[in-house]
Amino acid sequence: MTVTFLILAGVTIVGMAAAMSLRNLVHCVLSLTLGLVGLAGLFLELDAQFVGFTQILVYVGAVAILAMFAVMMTRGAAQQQESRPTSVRISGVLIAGGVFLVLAWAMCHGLMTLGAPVQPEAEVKQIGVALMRSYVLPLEVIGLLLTAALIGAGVIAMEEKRGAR
Amino acid sequence: MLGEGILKGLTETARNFFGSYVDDERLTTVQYPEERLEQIEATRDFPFLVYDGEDWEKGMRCVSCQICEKECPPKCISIEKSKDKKPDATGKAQFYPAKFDIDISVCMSCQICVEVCPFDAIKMDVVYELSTEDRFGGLLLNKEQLSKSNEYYNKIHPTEAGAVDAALAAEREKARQAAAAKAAEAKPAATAVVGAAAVERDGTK
Amino acid sequence: MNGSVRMAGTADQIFVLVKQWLMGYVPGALQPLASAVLSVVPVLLVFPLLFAITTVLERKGLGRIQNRYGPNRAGFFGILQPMADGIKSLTKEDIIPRSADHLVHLLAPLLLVVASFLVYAVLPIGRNMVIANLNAGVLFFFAIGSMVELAVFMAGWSSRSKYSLLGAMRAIAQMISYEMPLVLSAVVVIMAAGSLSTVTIVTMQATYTGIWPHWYVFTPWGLMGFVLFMIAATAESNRSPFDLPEGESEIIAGYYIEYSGFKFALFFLGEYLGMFATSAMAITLFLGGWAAPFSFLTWIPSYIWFFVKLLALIMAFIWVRGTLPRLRMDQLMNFAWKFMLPMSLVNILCAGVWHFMAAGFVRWVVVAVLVAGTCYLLSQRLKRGKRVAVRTYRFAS
Amino acid sequence: MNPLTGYVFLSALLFAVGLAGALTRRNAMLVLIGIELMLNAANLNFIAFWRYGPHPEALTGVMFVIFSIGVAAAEAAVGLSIILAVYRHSKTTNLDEMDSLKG
Repeated sequence: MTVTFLILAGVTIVGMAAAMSLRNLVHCVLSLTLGLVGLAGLFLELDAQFVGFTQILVYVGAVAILAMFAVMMTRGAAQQQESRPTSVRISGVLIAGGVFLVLAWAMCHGLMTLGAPVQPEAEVKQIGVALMRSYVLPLEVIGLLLTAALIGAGVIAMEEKRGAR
Repeated sequence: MLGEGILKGLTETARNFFGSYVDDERLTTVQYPEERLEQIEATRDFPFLVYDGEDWEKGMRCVSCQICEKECPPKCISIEKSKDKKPDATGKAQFYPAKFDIDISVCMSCQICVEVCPFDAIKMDVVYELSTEDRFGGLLLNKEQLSKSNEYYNKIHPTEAGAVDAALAAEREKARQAAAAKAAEAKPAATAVVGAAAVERDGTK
Repeated sequence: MNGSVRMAGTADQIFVLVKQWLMGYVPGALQPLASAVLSVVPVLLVFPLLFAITTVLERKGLGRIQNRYGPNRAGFFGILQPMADGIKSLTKEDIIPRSADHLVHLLAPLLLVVASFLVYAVLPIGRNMVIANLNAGVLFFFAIGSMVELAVFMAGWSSRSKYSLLGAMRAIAQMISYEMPLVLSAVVVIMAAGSLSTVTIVTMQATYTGIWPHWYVFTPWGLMGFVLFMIAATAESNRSPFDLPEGESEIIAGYYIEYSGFKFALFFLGEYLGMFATSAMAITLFLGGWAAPFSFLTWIPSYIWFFVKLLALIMAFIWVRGTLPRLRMDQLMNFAWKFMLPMSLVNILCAGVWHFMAAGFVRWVVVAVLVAGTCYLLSQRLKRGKRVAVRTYRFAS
Repeated sequence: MNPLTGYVFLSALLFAVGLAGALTRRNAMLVLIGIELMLNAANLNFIAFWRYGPHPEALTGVMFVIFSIGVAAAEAAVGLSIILAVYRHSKTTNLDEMDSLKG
């Protein structure tokens, strides 16, 4: 439990909580970005350099910008007042709190018995070799998935032609 | 081939770049405070008042007719007519402007005041370094600042001023002749009147 | 002979040695902190200085290209111009629009400058002169570089001005479109070097056959990759001819129109720092980093070579800016998606072919034909349906 | 305290925050962001277990996270484009108002 961990954890939690509770959608996305950067920092703290940088590249560079674009393009709807009944809100928070309690309880009773941590080596080269040897099928599948998602997203978001229904 | 035009453009700019160092003809920029372009004769910017002779107060051509004040599109001229009359350059008693202000920060250099002036009293100047630190008063010129001699006018716009001077001289000459003729006529006319009266008198007789 | 080599070595490593000597005076507990400060502070000083030099060089160069003098008043030949500009921007009033989002408005330029400075951490400026030799250095570079888009969006959105929002949208669309060719054209080098570490990539290029260096730009795929990388870098740093996001004649200054004074200067600084960083990355990936161009020139210190190459690329940027007119939005997007992206993908394929063929003349010919042929086909496709003719103006005479 | 506990605890907290957001907000965009948060919480778990687990050399956790990030990116792209398409059709991003099956 180092100071770095505490700071990064604080940044992450504050960012994420703000992303879920702020009123202005753009502020939500910006604080989400803050939380994701904090999370990337946590990955770096855990010696997973490659994953940390990938996290920043994909989430900050692509997903946050994408969300931003979506927010700007649906601006007409953003003005509507958020007025969900209080009962729904309270029950939602209660369910989330319950899930957290269950997870925390499981943690307290489950995983205290792990061995002493050894410094793992996650050289980028090893990751590459693993991707090309033992994980080559998932890699292909994810490539296919991303291509399908790219085309699909383009088709869905494309302007519908008049009369072509 | 893709990029052909880009290469052409790049060679052109490179030629400009190196050419500007060897060939001074290419550099057309005038380094302003040290060197200046000669002004063409038709240059104009802000109006000034012309006076004849040596003393600006005495020789002022303006008779405070206030036509320019009325015609000025942005209303930058403000004139106060005098109560009394003073002799002008030709010695004739005339009204004169008690106050004559032009706010050249408002003036748009349209030259309408010059066009409408029947006395050739207001003309366009060519000075341009007029910047001032006083934001409100610095560009509000009064009668004294506006007055400039006819010689100055002849210097900045020789052709135009020559024509104006000639026209004015002709007019004054005509006025003088008319006055002289009148003066000359006045005597015979007076005798004629007297004569007529005498005739009448005679007739009634 | 030996002495001169050692002398050259000392000159080459002078900054490293100075740092070691200074570290000798630092108590043990503070060593990591002092080391970090000693590595970071020179970078924080040198590159803004380079920014100052570049602004005056750019203005003078553009002036000469257009047959003007350029700035020549402040100081000898106008070299003090950046100082005058700096003082001016520092003393100017800092205006924030009333309806702006104040916090985001303040954070945007800071994020831009911080992100621009962060990428210098992995750029090797000379032999043994890099702040952090990361395993995934190239990835770090692109990851941090992508944060610039966020700063641009924050600036554009928080100003509450239609021009800045338009500029930000244009900038983001452009940056996202060109980020893909940028990364993909860098992939060929990563494939060849087998490493994501910038230091390893440069070390691999710092060897010689005879007098000729092993730079990646001297291979068909390397040359193509370099060209693609530089085009994408121009677009990423919003420079002419890709300066739609801040096109002065259309949307005034784009996303930073509502900024003034020091914040405006920060945007300027961040933009130029980004340009230097991508240029330095191009040098690192394709032009051999700090390596000398000929084996008999290795006695010149490595950092000097780095900055010579950097200045050469900056000159190229200025030259291109002085030459090309601004692209239209559809031309920009067409070029990114219909030429740059397929070309960089084919380029990766070519690099693969190169890797698996035996070294020799045949490999050269095959890969060169592949690259040039694809380039030709794609450019024909790009030109299709377009009449290119000398434009005549009816009333020009 | 075991460092692993801290990470897992944080991950559970992030998951709960994401869940609460997805359940209480009714803007489709924010629900999507909440789901992203839960995915990220799981990623943190993977990395933490990889780092402090018995077989870090197997790289399983890292691999899982890399694929998870890929899937999340695809999900975000498709999800946001669906939101855009729905918005274009019914002029709302409010989930409660998207209650009509008729096109």
